[in-house]
Amino acid sequence: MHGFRLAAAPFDIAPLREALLDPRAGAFASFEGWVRNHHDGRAVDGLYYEAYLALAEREGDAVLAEARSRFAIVDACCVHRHGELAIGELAVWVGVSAAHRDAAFDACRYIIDEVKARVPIWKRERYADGDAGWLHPGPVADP
Amino acid sequence: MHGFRLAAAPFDIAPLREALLDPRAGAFASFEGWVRNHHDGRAVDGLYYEAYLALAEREGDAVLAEARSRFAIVDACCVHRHGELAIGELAVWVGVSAAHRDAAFDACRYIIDEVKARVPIWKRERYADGDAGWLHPGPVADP
Amino acid sequence: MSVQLSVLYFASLRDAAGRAEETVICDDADLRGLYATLQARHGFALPVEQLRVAVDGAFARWNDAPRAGSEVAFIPPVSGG
Amino acid sequence: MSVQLSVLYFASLRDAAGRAEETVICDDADLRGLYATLQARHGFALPVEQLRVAVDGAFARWNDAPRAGSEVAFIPPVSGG
Repeated sequence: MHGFRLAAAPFDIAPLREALLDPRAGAFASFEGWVRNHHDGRAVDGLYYEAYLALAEREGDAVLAEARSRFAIVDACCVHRHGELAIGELAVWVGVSAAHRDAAFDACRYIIDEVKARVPIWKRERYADGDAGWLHPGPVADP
Repeated sequence: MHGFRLAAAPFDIAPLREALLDPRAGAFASFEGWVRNHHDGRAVDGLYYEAYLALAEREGDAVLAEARSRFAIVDACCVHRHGELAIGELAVWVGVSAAHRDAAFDACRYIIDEVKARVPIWKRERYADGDAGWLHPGPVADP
Repeated sequence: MSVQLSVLYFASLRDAAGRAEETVICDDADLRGLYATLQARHGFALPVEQLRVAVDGAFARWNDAPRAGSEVAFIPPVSGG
Repeated sequence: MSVQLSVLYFASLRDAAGRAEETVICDDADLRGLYATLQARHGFALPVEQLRVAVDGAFARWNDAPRAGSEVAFIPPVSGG
């Protein structure tokens, strides 16, 4: 069983995926969040993720435990970067193995949605115009 | 722009994923179908995929073109194995990059569903009891 | 009028026909009739309603007329993925 | 009765407070009152309704009493992923 992990530096996804391989699993769904070069119409140069490490790992593990109990999956794993990231860098990786694809897709979606909603990690974007700012979504979540 | 491809031998997914990296993309969803060790309660030893190669490539490309026009994605790719496969081997890989995760997940799901429903590839399972058979799903698709 | 064409068999149709391809002299008015003829010859279990038909690598219609020199494929329900 | 505890600040709260952590002598009855006191001191823009609160690395309730020696963290709306 694999957990939620925070990574201070770039990480390899191949071993994460391999750890989820299982002869009972016919389906594997994964999601990656990459740093993109725009946000709400503004050009982005890069970003910084700050995390409350102890609570983020606890809450991330809670999300994975919920996914295991709600969906018929074999295993799931999530790794989230913190620190400085450049455009195109991998920010978050989610992988889920399951017997069938419905559960794999649903659990993968559940995990990334809950991680984004609940895990104490904050994004500070640096814009091409020199401005920068923390993203603190309001009561209505960003689309 | 990447297409649908049939592979007669095991293939690396790292270069497929890398080819979809794009500075405009913030989201990447992928799906893998693996050969599992059971089907409908029967133990499976391995399987054989037969494909009508010319039509499968044409139909697979049509599925990818539909995904590009229906969903706000950056790019998509799908590779399907044919020939003999052992338990745990990768049978199909789908990757989709997009600005946002909704489109990435929806397009990835659309592609694997349509490939399974329409692309002329047939699975012959070998069971542990020595039996074997072609899978020809009836008018009501398997769950 | 007879036309000569080739027919491709896949999966369980290939097992039943005992071959992957054969050359057929066809007197049928359409591809549906061609399948009925070959179904009777080889004992195919799959009814035409569960199949699709392709000609020269593209999906075709059952009421298309068989064309001389074409390559006809009967497509059993697929099970990739 | 006063208790001494430490407070962690993250993201925009840290920028506004000018520090990541501070030791606080707290006279407030609950964590909600503690945030109000620190909000007035540092000029935090975020209303308490948009925050969550954690004590010693686990989520807590706003009406929990501040405990001596504990580590309190105010959690602004998150934006990981």
